[in-house]
Amino acid sequence: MSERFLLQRWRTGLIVLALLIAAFLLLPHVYGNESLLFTLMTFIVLAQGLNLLYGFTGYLPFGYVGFFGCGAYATSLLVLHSGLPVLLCVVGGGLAAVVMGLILGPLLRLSGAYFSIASLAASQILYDVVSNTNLADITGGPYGLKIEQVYAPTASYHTMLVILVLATALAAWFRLSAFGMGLRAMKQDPVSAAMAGINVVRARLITWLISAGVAGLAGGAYAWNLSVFYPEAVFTLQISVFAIVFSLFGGVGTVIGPIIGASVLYSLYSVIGISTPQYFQLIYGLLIALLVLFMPGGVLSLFARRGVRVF
Amino acid sequence: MSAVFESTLLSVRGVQSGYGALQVLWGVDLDVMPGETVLLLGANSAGKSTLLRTLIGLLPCWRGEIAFAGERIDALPPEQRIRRGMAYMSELGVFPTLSIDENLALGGYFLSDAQVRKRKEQLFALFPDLAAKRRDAAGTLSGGQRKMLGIAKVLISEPRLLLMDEPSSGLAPVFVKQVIEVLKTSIGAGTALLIAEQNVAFLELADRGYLIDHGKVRLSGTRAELEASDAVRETYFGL
Amino acid sequence: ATAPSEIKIGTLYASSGPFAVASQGQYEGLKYWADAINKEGGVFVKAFNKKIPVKLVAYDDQSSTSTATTLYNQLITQDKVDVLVADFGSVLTSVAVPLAAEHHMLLIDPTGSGANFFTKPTNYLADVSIPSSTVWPIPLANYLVQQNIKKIAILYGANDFDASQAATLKEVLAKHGIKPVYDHGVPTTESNYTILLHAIAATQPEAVLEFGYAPNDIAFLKALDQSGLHFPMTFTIFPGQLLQLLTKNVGEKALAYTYTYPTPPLVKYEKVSYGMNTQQFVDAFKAATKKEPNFLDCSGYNTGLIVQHMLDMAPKFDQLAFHQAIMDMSGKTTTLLGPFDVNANGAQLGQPFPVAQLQPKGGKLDVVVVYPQDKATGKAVYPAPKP
Amino acid sequence: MSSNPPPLLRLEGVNKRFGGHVVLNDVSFSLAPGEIVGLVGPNGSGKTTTINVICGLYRADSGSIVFDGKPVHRVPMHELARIGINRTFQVPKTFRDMTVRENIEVAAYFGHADQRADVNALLRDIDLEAQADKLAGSLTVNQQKLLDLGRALATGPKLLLVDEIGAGLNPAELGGIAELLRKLAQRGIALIVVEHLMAFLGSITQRVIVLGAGRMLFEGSLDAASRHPEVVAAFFGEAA
Amino acid sequence: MELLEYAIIGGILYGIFFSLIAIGLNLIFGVMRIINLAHGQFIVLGGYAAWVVSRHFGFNPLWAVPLCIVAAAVIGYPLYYAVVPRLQRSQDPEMLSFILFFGIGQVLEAITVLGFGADQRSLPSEALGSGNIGVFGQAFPDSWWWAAAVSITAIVALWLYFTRTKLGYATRAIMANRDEALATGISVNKVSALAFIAGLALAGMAGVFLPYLLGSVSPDQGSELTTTSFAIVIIGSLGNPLGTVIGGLVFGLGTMIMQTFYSSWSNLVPYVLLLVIVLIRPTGLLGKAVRSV
Ligand SMILES: Nc1ncnc2c1ncn2[C@@H]1O[C@H](COP(=O)(O)OP(=O)(O)OP(=O)(O)O)[C@@H](O)[C@H]1O
Ligand SMILES: Nc1ncnc2c1ncn2[C@@H]1O[C@H](COP(=O)(O)OP(=O)(O)OP(=O)(O)O)[C@@H](O)[C@H]1O
Ligand SMILES: [Mg+2]
Ligand SMILES: [Mg+2]
Repeated sequence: MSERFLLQRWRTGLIVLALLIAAFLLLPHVYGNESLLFTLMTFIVLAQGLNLLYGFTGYLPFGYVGFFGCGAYATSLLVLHSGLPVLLCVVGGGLAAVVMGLILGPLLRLSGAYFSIASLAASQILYDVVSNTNLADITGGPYGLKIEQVYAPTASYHTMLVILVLATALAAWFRLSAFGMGLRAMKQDPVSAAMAGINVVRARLITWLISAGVAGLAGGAYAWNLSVFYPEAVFTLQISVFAIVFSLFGGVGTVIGPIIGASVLYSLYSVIGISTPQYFQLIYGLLIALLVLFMPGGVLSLFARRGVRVF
Repeated sequence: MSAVFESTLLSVRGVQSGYGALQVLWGVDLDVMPGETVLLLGANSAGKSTLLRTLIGLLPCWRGEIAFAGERIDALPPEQRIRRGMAYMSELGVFPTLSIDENLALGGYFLSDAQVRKRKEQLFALFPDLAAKRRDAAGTLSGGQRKMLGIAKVLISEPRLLLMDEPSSGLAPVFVKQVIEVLKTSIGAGTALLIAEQNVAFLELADRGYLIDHGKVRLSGTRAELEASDAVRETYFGL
Repeated sequence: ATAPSEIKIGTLYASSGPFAVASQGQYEGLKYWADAINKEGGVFVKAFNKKIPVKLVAYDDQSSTSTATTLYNQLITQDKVDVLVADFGSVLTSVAVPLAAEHHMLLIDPTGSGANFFTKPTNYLADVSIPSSTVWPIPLANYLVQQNIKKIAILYGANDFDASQAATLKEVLAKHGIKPVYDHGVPTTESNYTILLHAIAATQPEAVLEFGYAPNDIAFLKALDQSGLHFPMTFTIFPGQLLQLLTKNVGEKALAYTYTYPTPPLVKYEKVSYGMNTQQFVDAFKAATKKEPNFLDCSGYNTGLIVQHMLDMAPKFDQLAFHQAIMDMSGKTTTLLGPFDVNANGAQLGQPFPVAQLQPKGGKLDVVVVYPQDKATGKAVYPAPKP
Repeated sequence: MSSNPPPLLRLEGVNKRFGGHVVLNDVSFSLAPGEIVGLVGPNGSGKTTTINVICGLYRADSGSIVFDGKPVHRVPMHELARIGINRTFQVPKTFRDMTVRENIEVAAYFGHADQRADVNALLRDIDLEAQADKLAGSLTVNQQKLLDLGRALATGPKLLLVDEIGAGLNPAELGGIAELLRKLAQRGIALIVVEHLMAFLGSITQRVIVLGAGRMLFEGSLDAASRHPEVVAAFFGEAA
Repeated sequence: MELLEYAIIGGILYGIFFSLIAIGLNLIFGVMRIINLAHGQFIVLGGYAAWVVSRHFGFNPLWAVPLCIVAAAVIGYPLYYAVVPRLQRSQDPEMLSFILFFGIGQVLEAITVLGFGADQRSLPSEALGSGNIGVFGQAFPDSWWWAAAVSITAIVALWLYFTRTKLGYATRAIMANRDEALATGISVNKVSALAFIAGLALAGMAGVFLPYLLGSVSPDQGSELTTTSFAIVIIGSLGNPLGTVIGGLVFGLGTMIMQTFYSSWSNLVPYVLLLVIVLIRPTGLLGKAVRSV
């Protein structure tokens, strides 16, 4: 890659970041439903975080929500017991997810569907443990948690925006750095990549931890924004499924794909939910099926087909 | 001329093909007579494999005509072509998760079970390595053993026209010889062969050959003519 | 201020997912109320001293909390509804609680009774239909003590609603020195009870109490019916709320002689201070919708009634006045669901649920209240006869 | 074989088994820098497995492998690549969705810590300059083999294991490859070349090791091998 | 001890039934590399088919088994041709199928709700015999035995198909290498369509017994069934029907034994087992390693 080309791409990255920041700072003034915008950001972050792992290593974690829930719980428990400022607690949520990622590191020995389902299993186990009545004294068990004392929708909104920027910057780094090129090589042929001198195990683990951390941070900010929640609110499989569907739809392995995918599909979801609640699920399902059939390869394939190199 | 054409087993006229936007074949003309052995020569990436894939139907034929035994087949799916008596051996392919027995059974997809059984024993006699591992997954075989299995898999159906992509590559000399022997007996049995092959040993087998260059036939002729041709000697023997 | 042309009441329902059945029942009750009141020209609003038609703005949250969050916010910030009514159940209500407080909206909460919500005084939350699930099992516990039933097996779903009931029950029993012979939580999604029943039977209990959601109760009762096992006393929650659904699914035979908390319309409040009494509502609802109402229909309707009462009492048309009106009517109002009594934290303290046994009579199941004494309509058959 | 300079690579009693099947049985040999050794034998005799064991893809069940004076049989593959062992694959394994140039750049970046390989020179060496910006997946199998070689070279190996690179090439192309391999040896790279094409092998080395059913049947000159009865029987067939 | 015995026999019956629940997913994934995220919804449809047959028309619910096979053909054939060839022409069918079948699952669930309402439906207990059949003194409802018997029959049939028929080899060949299968002369589309239909039919058949084993059927059960099925398939290893049986047994036994002794942790069982098993054997219990080089 020539220097100029790289520079140009970094510039693209900065533009994307600037646009994101501007959009989510301005949108609340145009459209007052901040919760919707917040949830939209959450899903963009999750789609992006998933993209970091799946798009760059080919490991599709069905249980991605596990890190999200882990972050949500760690953040809330820190708020309840540590007396630290909330922002630090959110960071703690991210760290907790990273630690969880480390514990689950051996899953990376698996591949394909085996990995996907094993990560799902791990997230289910987390959920079952957290929500178990026997642990009610520690985790709140089925009764959930409440951190109303720190409830601050606007601050949590801005925190999520920062996380969104971070996740996007990470994706840009993956896209532009040698580390990212190594990941792409590993994704296509791990044996050959090892023979190219790449420490496949370590690079994969790093990516996994980064991806986990992003979800953990998102979970922390999300818990903060909700402030009263039951375990299913932060562990529901729907979150994984949405993150996967959104990022795949946008186009993985790119920076803007997950952003576009999540924005388009989640906006559609909200529009249908608000305009035609009677047939919400039916219309949404049909729409997704049709979009896939007539736009296989995701939104970005539309550009790629016209020869545009997507960032 | 028309009498010749009628007895032609495979007739290829002006075939163009490629991958997506990339055109590889730019109008190939070629004939194979029943029972004849025809060699496809050509440098790396000349389009030999692409031509074979187009003939069997794995790649769509963009333009031109392919006729087999007097019938247009260029719009048919591979299975229909194979049903009509063609067979194709790819460069690398076997079914790694299936046992050797099962791989062979699929090679004779359109044969009766009894026929498959009989042919299988004949082939095992030729390739004792395979016989010894007949219940093992093909995925555990070495590179050359896979190649043998690939060859056995297409030979089993005794097709009228056999398309082979580099049958000898990766085989030890002893097996190259065997393969040539087997192919000789197949010719005896009436099978026509169209082989993309770089091994000089195969020239002895050929009746005729074509030299493919950048997706076109640059030259064609009998074995003797080819051996004498400067173009062939240049690309093929590097002289 | 000038009077609006309509009063916007915003709410959510779930058309799919685990809360769909209950949520839709509740929504239908509310819709029935809105239709009925609009036929009379609207609801009387004291602040404007006239009747104004109501308009329900309702979205489908599909039982998802994240969707519910955005939709509650949509109701508040975009539709700018005048009255905010929560969806069914604690899970879908939870996300609305801080949101409503933030926007200074009074959240009318029909059935979200998680104890977590009611921990401090608030102007923005009022549980209007059912008491916190933590108080539900108190009469049941007392009944068991009174009947001198000592070997008790408890099986509960690992969720707020069920686990909190089990916890309360055990607390009361413990005061009387009773320790359950079997006490286990099961996952909320549990649907296979055959093995569990055998484990329970092995402890030879005199009473088996199963706290679950409707699907749990159905699966539990069906498994019990098919297992060939028999217990002297069996208690489940949902026959008392969704008797038709349970009967349709498990059959009358399997329900015979089991116990439950009967709720309106299975128990009827004849003397009410506001709106129709229970029987009148049942008749009116049947006439209008051709359907037999269940408890959730009643609670949806009751929610409408409370809103109606609130509006006809509040001197000003704002949320604090609404809340004050609710506080004012607390303790003085009885509706088809019974006494209405909200405390400063927003919790409902009205009539605790009695205990009833379903006794077969003339091919039908009779709901016989057996406890407390002053409500009792008959005597329990104990032990339950073998079929 | 001179004994003064210490060998670059030394295998000592290497064994490898799959299930009950013994694939390598007591394989021992050594190799000096810049030396080319041909590894031949009938199909399934264990040639590829030998390479797999040396490059760290498989772990030998017993025996020792010493490279540059250090035991390496427990060193992970990417480490081996960085200290100078590399290989090509019998079935080429390229990064299919990356361009030819990127394929090489990756290896140059990650595998070659001290001095950057000259990517353009490498592309010239493997004769893929014209294809530099094509996706690797769109190359022919033979071109992919060359690219595989390029990827290996980009890590600056001291020992290169080449698995049947000649198969499927026509004689003209074989000549080019032979020349390249000789050039590499002159640069001091030791080569183990697995090959069935004797003429090709003969044009680059005289020293061969013959495997038969996992055992070393013969070690010595190619000419002697072709006269060794056991080798002839196993490899060229009775008739030869 | 008696409890343990009961849990073991119950676990076996329940596990066999869950093999049937999962096996269709395995078939479709193995052959087409399609992640049928709507698998659970198809199972639920089977449950409603049984409900219609039994409560609406008053027949024995077992008639829903052949009905499901017919319905699978009627739905599966057009669905296959509408969807799968398009998917397979795309760059990454596996990941696209994930989104597509998520959409299809949503549609199916919505249709079920619109058609039947969101509430639970169950079947008359008597229809499959209201008695109990005992083994080693441990009695289980007749319906459990029926479910296990039908499951075993279906799975054995599938196994014979895979290992004894050329069509079965062809199916596995497609699983292994689609292009090579085309080149071998296998009618890839027909064989895949057949597998697709079979996958749906097996899901539907499993659904018929759902109301008996799980008390009732309701539209929202789909996604959890999909998840459980995935766990079972992976425990046993992909593409191997026998593996799915073992996966089902492991799941059934684990759940039932755990339920007996530590019920509140019981739904952890399949997932813990899964993790342990795949970490020890990364391709499931019956997974075969194929060399990569
Ligand atoms: N799957 C593919 N996608 C895109 N292009 C391809 C693909 N396969 C081959 N090509 C291109 O088509 C051209 C012809 O390739 P083909 O495989 O037919 O050559 P060949 O004559 O068989 O060469 P070889 O002797 O190396 O096997 C080459 O330029 C190659 O890069
Ligand atoms: N991973 C494996 N699992 C099972 N058997 C294996 C494995 N790898 C190799 N084998 C067996 O070991 C033997 C030697 O294989 P190897 O690939 O080393 O042969 P080779 O000498 O390279 O042959 P070829 O010239 O055909 O490539 C073969 O019989 C093969 O089937
Ligand atoms: Mg070729
Ligand atoms: Mg080999």
